[in-house]
Amino acid sequence: MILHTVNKSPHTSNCLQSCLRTLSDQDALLLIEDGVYAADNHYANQTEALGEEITLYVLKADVDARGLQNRLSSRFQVIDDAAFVDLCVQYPKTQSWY
Amino acid sequence: MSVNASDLPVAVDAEGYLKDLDDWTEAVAELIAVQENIDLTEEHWQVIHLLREFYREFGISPAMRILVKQVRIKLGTDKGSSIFLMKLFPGSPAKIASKIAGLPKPTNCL
Amino acid sequence: MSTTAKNILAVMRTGPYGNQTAKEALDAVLTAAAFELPLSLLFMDDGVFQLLPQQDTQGIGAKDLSATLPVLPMYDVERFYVEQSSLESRGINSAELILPVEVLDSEQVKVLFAESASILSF
Amino acid sequence: MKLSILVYGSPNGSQAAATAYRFTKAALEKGHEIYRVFFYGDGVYAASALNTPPQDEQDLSSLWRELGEQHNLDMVVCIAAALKRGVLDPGEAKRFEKSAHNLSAGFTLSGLGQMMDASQQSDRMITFGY
Repeated sequence: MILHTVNKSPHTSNCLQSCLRTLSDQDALLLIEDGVYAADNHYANQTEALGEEITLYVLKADVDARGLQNRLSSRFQVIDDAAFVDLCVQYPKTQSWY
Repeated sequence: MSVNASDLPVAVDAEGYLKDLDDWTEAVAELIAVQENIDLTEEHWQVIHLLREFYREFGISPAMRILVKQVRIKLGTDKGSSIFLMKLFPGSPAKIASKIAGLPKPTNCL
Repeated sequence: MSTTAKNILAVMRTGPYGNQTAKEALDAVLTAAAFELPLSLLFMDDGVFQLLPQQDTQGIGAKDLSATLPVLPMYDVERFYVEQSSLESRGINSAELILPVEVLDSEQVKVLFAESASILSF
Repeated sequence: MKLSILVYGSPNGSQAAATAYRFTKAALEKGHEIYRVFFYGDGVYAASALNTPPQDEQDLSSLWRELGEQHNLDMVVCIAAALKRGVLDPGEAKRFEKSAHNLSAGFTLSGLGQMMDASQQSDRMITFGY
Protein backbone atom coordinates (compact mmCIF):
# COMPACT_ATOMS: atom_id res chain seq x y z
CA MET A 1 0.00 0.00 0.00
CA ILE A 2 1.89 3.00 -1.32
CA LEU A 3 0.89 6.58 -1.97
CA HIS A 4 2.54 7.71 -5.20
CA THR A 5 2.87 11.41 -5.89
CA VAL A 6 3.67 12.80 -9.35
CA ASN A 7 4.63 16.47 -9.69
CA LYS A 8 5.65 16.81 -13.35
CA SER A 9 3.50 17.42 -16.41
CA PRO A 10 3.06 14.27 -18.51
CA HIS A 11 3.84 16.41 -21.55
CA THR A 12 7.42 17.10 -20.43
CA SER A 13 8.40 14.20 -18.20
CA ASN A 14 8.14 10.41 -18.01
CA CYS A 15 7.34 10.50 -14.27
CA LEU A 16 3.73 9.50 -14.76
CA GLN A 17 4.62 6.68 -17.16
CA SER A 18 7.16 5.23 -14.71
CA CYS A 19 4.72 5.56 -11.87
CA LEU A 20 1.95 3.79 -13.82
CA ARG A 21 4.26 0.87 -14.61
CA THR A 22 4.92 0.24 -10.94
CA LEU A 23 1.56 1.12 -9.40
CA SER A 24 -0.01 -1.81 -7.51
CA ASP A 25 -3.72 -2.45 -7.12
CA GLN A 26 -3.67 -1.43 -3.47
CA ASP A 27 -1.87 1.84 -4.18
CA ALA A 28 -3.10 5.38 -4.64
CA LEU A 29 -1.92 8.06 -7.02
CA LEU A 30 -1.95 11.74 -6.14
CA LEU A 31 -1.10 14.35 -8.75
CA ILE A 32 0.44 17.56 -7.39
CA GLU A 33 2.02 20.69 -8.86
CA ASP A 34 2.47 20.29 -12.65
CA GLY A 35 1.49 16.65 -12.27
CA VAL A 36 -2.16 17.76 -12.20
CA TYR A 37 -2.10 18.30 -15.98
CA ALA A 38 -2.38 14.52 -16.29
CA ALA A 39 -5.88 14.74 -14.78
CA ASP A 40 -7.09 16.91 -17.65
CA ASN A 41 -9.90 15.05 -19.43
CA HIS A 42 -8.12 15.62 -22.74
CA TYR A 43 -5.19 13.60 -21.51
CA ALA A 44 -6.52 11.15 -18.93
CA ASN A 45 -7.07 8.09 -21.17
CA GLN A 46 -4.27 6.17 -19.51
CA THR A 47 -5.22 6.89 -15.96
CA GLU A 48 -8.87 6.24 -16.75
CA ALA A 49 -7.87 2.79 -17.97
CA LEU A 50 -6.49 1.89 -14.53
CA GLY A 51 -8.41 -0.59 -12.38
CA GLU A 52 -11.03 0.81 -10.02
CA GLU A 53 -9.03 -0.53 -7.03
CA ILE A 54 -6.48 2.20 -7.60
CA THR A 55 -7.72 5.50 -6.25
CA LEU A 56 -6.73 8.63 -8.09
CA TYR A 57 -6.45 12.01 -6.46
CA VAL A 58 -5.54 15.48 -7.56
CA LEU A 59 -4.53 18.36 -5.28
CA LYS A 60 -7.12 21.15 -5.28
CA ALA A 61 -4.77 24.12 -4.79
CA ASP A 62 -2.76 23.08 -7.85
CA VAL A 63 -5.86 22.42 -9.96
CA ASP A 64 -7.33 25.81 -9.06
CA ALA A 65 -4.07 27.65 -9.63
CA ARG A 66 -3.85 26.24 -13.15
CA GLY A 67 -7.48 26.84 -14.11
CA LEU A 68 -8.24 23.16 -14.56
CA GLN A 69 -11.39 23.08 -12.39
CA ASN A 70 -13.72 22.36 -15.31
CA ARG A 71 -11.36 20.20 -17.33
CA LEU A 72 -10.83 17.32 -14.89
CA SER A 73 -11.48 13.67 -15.64
CA SER A 74 -14.23 12.37 -13.36
CA ARG A 75 -11.94 9.49 -12.39
CA PHE A 76 -10.01 11.85 -10.06
CA GLN A 77 -11.08 12.98 -6.61
CA VAL A 78 -10.12 16.54 -5.83
CA ILE A 79 -8.60 16.82 -2.34
CA ASP A 80 -7.28 19.64 -0.17
CA ASP A 81 -4.00 19.79 1.77
CA ALA A 82 -5.58 18.30 4.90
CA ALA A 83 -6.76 15.27 2.90
CA PHE A 84 -3.24 14.98 1.43
CA VAL A 85 -1.99 14.57 5.01
CA ASP A 86 -4.71 11.97 5.65
CA LEU A 87 -3.57 9.96 2.62
CA CYS A 88 0.00 10.09 3.85
CA VAL A 89 -1.21 8.63 7.13
CA GLN A 90 -3.49 6.06 5.50
CA TYR A 91 -0.72 4.69 3.28
CA PRO A 92 2.39 3.50 5.15
CA LYS A 93 4.84 4.63 2.45
CA THR A 94 5.11 7.28 -0.22
CA GLN A 95 7.10 7.21 -3.44
CA SER A 96 7.61 10.64 -4.98
CA TRP A 97 8.04 10.79 -8.74
CA TYR A 98 9.65 14.07 -9.71
CA MET B 1 58.74 20.06 17.84
CA SER B 2 55.54 21.93 17.31
CA VAL B 3 54.16 22.99 13.95
CA ASN B 4 51.43 25.52 13.31
CA ALA B 5 49.25 25.76 10.23
CA SER B 6 51.25 28.82 9.23
CA ASP B 7 54.45 26.73 9.29
CA LEU B 8 53.15 24.36 6.63
CA PRO B 9 54.44 24.99 3.12
CA VAL B 10 50.93 24.40 1.74
CA ALA B 11 47.44 25.86 2.41
CA VAL B 12 45.19 24.04 4.85
CA ASP B 13 41.74 24.86 6.21
CA ALA B 14 41.00 25.66 9.85
CA GLU B 15 40.88 21.95 10.67
CA GLY B 16 44.16 21.21 8.97
CA TYR B 17 42.87 19.52 5.81
CA LEU B 18 44.68 20.37 2.58
CA LYS B 19 42.90 23.00 0.52
CA ASP B 20 44.43 21.63 -2.68
CA LEU B 21 44.77 17.85 -2.63
CA ASP B 22 47.53 18.03 -5.28
CA ASP B 23 49.79 19.67 -2.67
CA TRP B 24 50.25 16.37 -0.87
CA THR B 25 53.74 14.94 -0.56
CA GLU B 26 55.22 12.60 2.02
CA ALA B 27 57.00 15.58 3.55
CA VAL B 28 53.66 17.42 3.90
CA ALA B 29 52.21 14.30 5.51
CA GLU B 30 55.02 14.32 8.08
CA LEU B 31 54.23 17.93 8.99
CA ILE B 32 50.46 17.36 9.28
CA ALA B 33 51.21 14.34 11.47
CA VAL B 34 53.39 16.44 13.78
CA GLN B 35 50.45 18.84 14.21
CA GLU B 36 48.40 15.86 15.31
CA ASN B 37 51.21 14.83 17.70
CA ILE B 38 51.87 11.68 15.70
CA ASP B 39 55.32 10.36 14.82
CA LEU B 40 54.88 8.46 11.59
CA THR B 41 56.15 4.88 11.71
CA GLU B 42 56.16 2.21 9.01
CA GLU B 43 52.75 1.06 10.24
CA HIS B 44 51.32 4.58 9.85
CA TRP B 45 52.66 4.76 6.31
CA GLN B 46 51.03 1.46 5.40
CA VAL B 47 47.64 2.87 6.40
CA ILE B 48 48.31 6.20 4.68
CA HIS B 49 49.21 4.52 1.40
CA LEU B 50 46.22 2.22 1.68
CA LEU B 51 43.97 5.26 2.14
CA ARG B 52 45.43 7.03 -0.86
CA GLU B 53 44.96 3.95 -2.96
CA PHE B 54 41.35 3.66 -1.77
CA TYR B 55 40.68 7.27 -2.67
CA ARG B 56 42.30 6.89 -6.09
CA GLU B 57 40.03 3.94 -6.82
CA PHE B 58 36.70 5.05 -5.33
CA GLY B 59 36.93 8.83 -5.01
CA ILE B 60 35.82 8.97 -1.36
CA SER B 61 37.40 8.80 2.09
CA PRO B 62 36.18 5.58 3.72
CA ALA B 63 34.06 5.47 6.85
CA MET B 64 35.80 3.96 9.91
CA ARG B 65 34.18 0.56 9.50
CA ILE B 66 35.37 0.31 5.91
CA LEU B 67 38.86 1.48 6.80
CA VAL B 68 39.11 -1.29 9.39
CA LYS B 69 37.92 -3.82 6.84
CA GLN B 70 40.36 -2.62 4.18
CA VAL B 71 43.28 -2.72 6.62
CA ARG B 72 42.27 -6.26 7.60
CA ILE B 73 42.19 -7.36 3.95
CA LYS B 74 45.36 -5.60 2.83
CA LEU B 75 47.56 -5.57 5.94
CA GLY B 76 46.39 -8.63 7.84
CA THR B 77 43.96 -9.54 10.60
CA ASP B 78 46.29 -8.45 13.42
CA LYS B 79 46.10 -4.87 12.12
CA GLY B 80 42.50 -4.90 10.94
CA SER B 81 40.94 -3.70 14.17
CA SER B 82 39.70 -0.37 15.45
CA ILE B 83 41.99 -0.78 18.49
CA PHE B 84 45.08 -0.96 16.26
CA LEU B 85 43.95 2.09 14.27
CA MET B 86 43.08 3.99 17.45
CA LYS B 87 46.61 3.40 18.67
CA LEU B 88 48.11 4.72 15.43
CA PHE B 89 45.71 7.65 14.99
CA PRO B 90 44.21 8.42 18.41
CA GLY B 91 40.79 10.08 18.61
CA SER B 92 39.05 9.64 15.30
CA PRO B 93 41.26 7.38 13.13
CA ALA B 94 39.32 7.64 9.83
CA LYS B 95 39.32 11.44 10.01
CA ILE B 96 42.88 11.94 11.22
CA ALA B 97 44.43 9.36 8.91
CA SER B 98 42.52 10.88 5.96
CA LYS B 99 43.88 14.29 6.89
CA ILE B 100 47.47 13.06 6.98
CA ALA B 101 46.96 11.08 3.76
CA GLY B 102 45.83 14.26 2.01
CA LEU B 103 42.27 13.12 1.38
CA PRO B 104 39.20 15.36 1.59
CA LYS B 105 37.28 15.47 4.82
CA PRO B 106 34.76 12.61 4.83
CA THR B 107 31.57 14.29 3.52
CA ASN B 108 29.15 11.87 5.10
CA CYS B 109 29.35 14.16 8.09
CA LEU B 110 28.33 11.45 10.51
CA MET C 1 20.15 2.40 15.10
CA SER C 2 20.63 -0.91 13.34
CA THR C 3 18.96 -3.29 15.81
CA THR C 4 15.38 -3.33 14.51
CA ALA C 5 16.12 -1.14 11.52
CA LYS C 6 13.55 -0.51 8.82
CA ASN C 7 14.82 -1.61 5.44
CA ILE C 8 15.30 1.24 3.01
CA LEU C 9 14.79 1.27 -0.74
CA ALA C 10 16.65 4.08 -2.52
CA VAL C 11 15.11 4.79 -5.93
CA MET C 12 17.68 6.30 -8.29
CA ARG C 13 16.01 7.85 -11.34
CA THR C 14 18.34 10.54 -12.68
CA GLY C 15 21.36 10.42 -14.93
CA PRO C 16 24.72 10.96 -13.24
CA TYR C 17 25.84 14.45 -14.29
CA GLY C 18 22.98 16.66 -15.54
CA ASN C 19 22.43 17.93 -12.01
CA GLN C 20 23.48 17.13 -8.43
CA THR C 21 20.70 14.64 -7.74
CA ALA C 22 22.59 11.42 -8.49
CA LYS C 23 25.66 12.61 -6.56
CA GLU C 24 23.62 13.63 -3.54
CA ALA C 25 21.54 10.45 -3.72
CA LEU C 26 24.80 8.48 -3.57
CA ASP C 27 25.96 10.53 -0.55
CA ALA C 28 22.69 9.66 1.21
CA VAL C 29 23.07 6.00 0.28
CA LEU C 30 26.66 5.94 1.60
CA THR C 31 25.45 7.45 4.86
CA ALA C 32 22.73 4.81 5.24
CA ALA C 33 25.38 2.18 4.51
CA ALA C 34 27.80 3.66 7.04
CA PHE C 35 25.02 3.34 9.64
CA GLU C 36 24.62 -0.29 8.59
CA LEU C 37 20.97 0.17 7.70
CA PRO C 38 19.50 -2.55 5.49
CA LEU C 39 19.50 -0.98 2.08
CA SER C 40 18.54 -1.82 -1.51
CA LEU C 41 19.02 0.32 -4.60
CA LEU C 42 16.62 0.44 -7.53
CA PHE C 43 17.89 2.08 -10.70
CA MET C 44 15.18 3.06 -13.14
CA ASP C 45 14.51 5.65 -15.85
CA ASP C 46 17.70 7.67 -16.51
CA GLY C 47 19.12 6.31 -13.25
CA VAL C 48 20.30 3.26 -15.22
CA PHE C 49 22.75 5.54 -17.03
CA GLN C 50 24.67 5.83 -13.74
CA LEU C 51 25.71 2.22 -14.27
CA LEU C 52 27.20 2.50 -17.75
CA PRO C 53 30.90 1.62 -18.01
CA GLN C 54 33.60 3.86 -19.51
CA GLN C 55 32.47 7.10 -17.89
CA ASP C 56 35.23 9.72 -18.18
CA THR C 57 34.25 12.96 -16.46
CA GLN C 58 37.52 14.87 -16.79
CA GLY C 59 36.16 17.01 -19.59
CA ILE C 60 33.19 18.27 -17.56
CA GLY C 61 34.98 18.82 -14.27
CA ALA C 62 32.69 16.50 -12.31
CA LYS C 63 33.57 13.65 -9.95
CA ASP C 64 33.18 10.25 -11.56
CA LEU C 65 30.21 8.62 -9.82
CA SER C 66 30.84 5.32 -11.57
CA ALA C 67 34.12 5.10 -9.62
CA THR C 68 32.33 5.48 -6.29
CA LEU C 69 29.31 3.22 -6.88
CA PRO C 70 31.42 0.02 -6.80
CA VAL C 71 32.44 0.84 -3.21
CA LEU C 72 28.95 -0.06 -2.01
CA PRO C 73 29.52 -3.83 -1.75
CA MET C 74 32.34 -3.05 0.72
CA TYR C 75 29.72 -1.28 2.81
CA ASP C 76 27.69 -4.52 2.67
CA VAL C 77 25.19 -3.04 0.22
CA GLU C 78 24.66 -5.85 -2.22
CA ARG C 79 21.12 -5.61 -3.52
CA PHE C 80 21.16 -3.64 -6.76
CA TYR C 81 18.06 -3.78 -8.92
CA VAL C 82 17.36 -2.32 -12.32
CA GLU C 83 13.99 -2.04 -13.99
CA GLN C 84 13.81 -4.05 -17.18
CA SER C 85 11.82 -1.61 -19.30
CA SER C 86 14.18 1.25 -18.39
CA LEU C 87 17.06 -0.86 -19.73
CA GLU C 88 15.18 -1.95 -22.83
CA SER C 89 14.02 1.50 -23.85
CA ARG C 90 17.64 2.68 -23.57
CA GLY C 91 19.16 -0.30 -25.37
CA ILE C 92 21.28 -1.33 -22.39
CA ASN C 93 22.33 -4.89 -21.62
CA SER C 94 22.48 -5.60 -17.88
CA ALA C 95 25.68 -7.63 -18.31
CA GLU C 96 27.65 -4.54 -19.33
CA LEU C 97 26.83 -2.55 -16.18
CA ILE C 98 29.40 -1.62 -13.52
CA LEU C 99 27.53 -3.33 -10.67
CA PRO C 100 26.16 -6.86 -10.43
CA VAL C 101 22.46 -6.10 -10.83
CA GLU C 102 19.27 -8.07 -10.74
CA VAL C 103 16.85 -7.15 -13.52
CA LEU C 104 13.24 -6.82 -12.39
CA ASP C 105 10.12 -6.60 -14.52
CA SER C 106 7.36 -4.21 -13.51
CA GLU C 107 5.57 -6.81 -11.39
CA GLN C 108 8.76 -7.54 -9.47
CA VAL C 109 9.35 -3.82 -8.95
CA LYS C 110 5.89 -3.60 -7.38
CA VAL C 111 6.87 -6.37 -4.98
CA LEU C 112 10.15 -4.59 -4.17
CA PHE C 113 8.26 -1.40 -3.34
CA ALA C 114 5.77 -3.33 -1.24
CA GLU C 115 8.48 -5.10 0.76
CA SER C 116 10.43 -1.95 1.63
CA ALA C 117 9.69 -0.29 4.94
CA SER C 118 10.93 3.12 3.90
CA ILE C 119 11.52 4.69 0.48
CA LEU C 120 14.08 7.34 -0.41
CA SER C 121 12.96 8.89 -3.70
CA PHE C 122 15.64 10.47 -5.85
CA MET D 1 1.36 10.25 14.00
CA LYS D 2 5.07 11.09 13.67
CA LEU D 3 5.85 12.52 10.22
CA SER D 4 9.09 13.59 8.59
CA ILE D 5 9.30 15.82 5.55
CA LEU D 6 12.16 15.80 3.03
CA VAL D 7 12.48 18.96 0.91
CA TYR D 8 14.71 18.79 -2.20
CA GLY D 9 13.45 21.77 -4.22
CA SER D 10 14.58 25.38 -3.79
CA PRO D 11 12.02 28.17 -3.21
CA ASN D 12 12.63 29.57 -6.69
CA GLY D 13 13.68 26.54 -8.68
CA SER D 14 10.48 24.59 -8.22
CA GLN D 15 7.16 24.51 -6.42
CA ALA D 16 8.35 21.77 -4.06
CA ALA D 17 9.37 24.09 -1.23
CA ALA D 18 5.92 25.72 -1.21
CA THR D 19 4.04 22.42 -1.36
CA ALA D 20 6.18 20.99 1.44
CA TYR D 21 5.42 24.05 3.56
CA ARG D 22 1.65 23.75 3.01
CA PHE D 23 1.78 20.02 3.76
CA THR D 24 3.70 20.58 6.99
CA LYS D 25 1.28 23.28 8.09
CA ALA D 26 -1.72 21.06 7.31
CA ALA D 27 -0.18 18.15 9.21
CA LEU D 28 0.40 20.34 12.28
CA GLU D 29 -3.17 21.65 12.08
CA LYS D 30 -4.39 18.04 12.10
CA GLY D 31 -2.45 17.47 15.31
CA HIS D 32 0.33 15.30 13.91
CA GLU D 33 3.84 15.46 15.29
CA ILE D 34 6.50 16.62 12.84
CA TYR D 35 9.56 14.61 13.81
CA ARG D 36 11.85 16.51 11.46
CA VAL D 37 11.90 18.65 8.32
CA PHE D 38 15.08 17.80 6.43
CA PHE D 39 16.32 20.12 3.68
CA TYR D 40 18.55 18.47 1.09
CA GLY D 41 19.85 19.32 -2.38
CA ASP D 42 18.58 22.69 -3.56
CA GLY D 43 16.07 22.55 -0.70
CA VAL D 44 18.76 24.10 1.50
CA TYR D 45 18.25 27.49 -0.18
CA ALA D 46 15.09 27.95 1.91
CA ALA D 47 17.39 28.30 4.93
CA SER D 48 19.20 31.38 3.64
CA ALA D 49 18.30 34.43 5.71
CA LEU D 50 19.27 36.61 2.76
CA ASN D 51 16.40 35.61 0.47
CA THR D 52 14.56 38.85 -0.21
CA PRO D 53 11.53 38.40 -2.46
CA PRO D 54 9.37 41.44 -3.33
CA GLN D 55 6.66 42.31 -0.76
CA ASP D 56 3.88 40.87 -2.90
CA GLU D 57 5.52 37.47 -3.35
CA GLN D 58 5.60 34.61 -0.89
CA ASP D 59 8.66 34.60 1.38
CA LEU D 60 9.15 30.90 2.12
CA SER D 61 12.25 31.39 4.26
CA SER D 62 10.29 33.59 6.65
CA LEU D 63 7.25 31.32 6.56
CA TRP D 64 9.35 28.29 7.52
CA ARG D 65 11.11 30.26 10.25
CA GLU D 66 7.79 31.38 11.73
CA LEU D 67 6.25 27.92 11.51
CA GLY D 68 9.38 26.49 13.09
CA GLU D 69 9.25 28.95 15.97
CA GLN D 70 5.52 28.45 16.54
CA HIS D 71 5.76 24.67 16.70
CA ASN D 72 9.34 24.24 17.82
CA LEU D 73 10.11 22.26 14.65
CA ASP D 74 13.38 20.41 14.13
CA MET D 75 14.35 21.95 10.79
CA VAL D 76 17.63 20.37 9.74
CA VAL D 77 19.65 21.48 6.73
CA CYS D 78 22.15 18.99 5.30
CA ILE D 79 25.53 20.51 6.07
CA ALA D 80 27.33 19.14 3.00
CA ALA D 81 24.56 20.30 0.62
CA ALA D 82 24.40 23.68 2.38
CA LEU D 83 28.14 24.40 2.40
CA LYS D 84 28.52 23.81 -1.31
CA ARG D 85 25.58 26.14 -1.99
CA GLY D 86 26.80 28.91 0.27
CA VAL D 87 24.43 28.48 3.21
CA LEU D 88 26.61 28.74 6.33
CA ASP D 89 26.15 29.23 10.04
CA PRO D 90 28.65 31.26 12.11
CA GLY D 91 30.63 28.15 13.09
CA GLU D 92 31.10 26.93 9.52
CA ALA D 93 31.89 30.45 8.28
CA LYS D 94 34.70 30.62 10.82
CA ARG D 95 35.91 27.10 10.07
CA PHE D 96 36.15 27.74 6.34
CA GLU D 97 37.38 31.30 6.73
CA LYS D 98 34.39 32.87 4.97
CA SER D 99 33.55 36.51 5.54
CA ALA D 100 29.83 36.04 6.22
CA HIS D 101 27.16 33.60 7.34
CA ASN D 102 23.50 33.45 6.41
CA LEU D 103 21.73 30.49 8.02
CA SER D 104 18.28 31.69 9.01
CA ALA D 105 17.11 31.43 12.62
CA GLY D 106 15.21 28.24 13.32
CA PHE D 107 17.32 26.05 11.01
CA THR D 108 20.19 23.79 12.09
CA LEU D 109 23.07 22.50 9.96
CA SER D 110 23.67 18.81 10.50
CA GLY D 111 24.68 15.63 8.73
CA LEU D 112 22.87 13.18 6.49
CA GLY D 113 22.68 10.91 9.50
CA GLN D 114 19.69 13.05 10.52
CA MET D 115 17.93 11.97 7.33
CA MET D 116 18.58 8.31 8.09
CA ASP D 117 17.46 8.82 11.68
CA ALA D 118 14.22 10.35 10.37
CA SER D 119 13.68 7.34 8.11
CA GLN D 120 13.97 5.07 11.14
CA GLN D 121 12.15 7.08 13.79
CA SER D 122 9.17 8.48 11.87
CA ASP D 123 5.93 6.66 11.17
CA ARG D 124 5.77 8.34 7.78
CA MET D 125 8.26 10.10 5.57
CA ILE D 126 7.38 12.09 2.47
CA THR D 127 9.68 13.59 -0.15
CA PHE D 128 9.03 16.82 -2.01
CA GLY D 129 11.31 16.59 -5.06
CA TYR D 130 12.40 19.53 -7.15
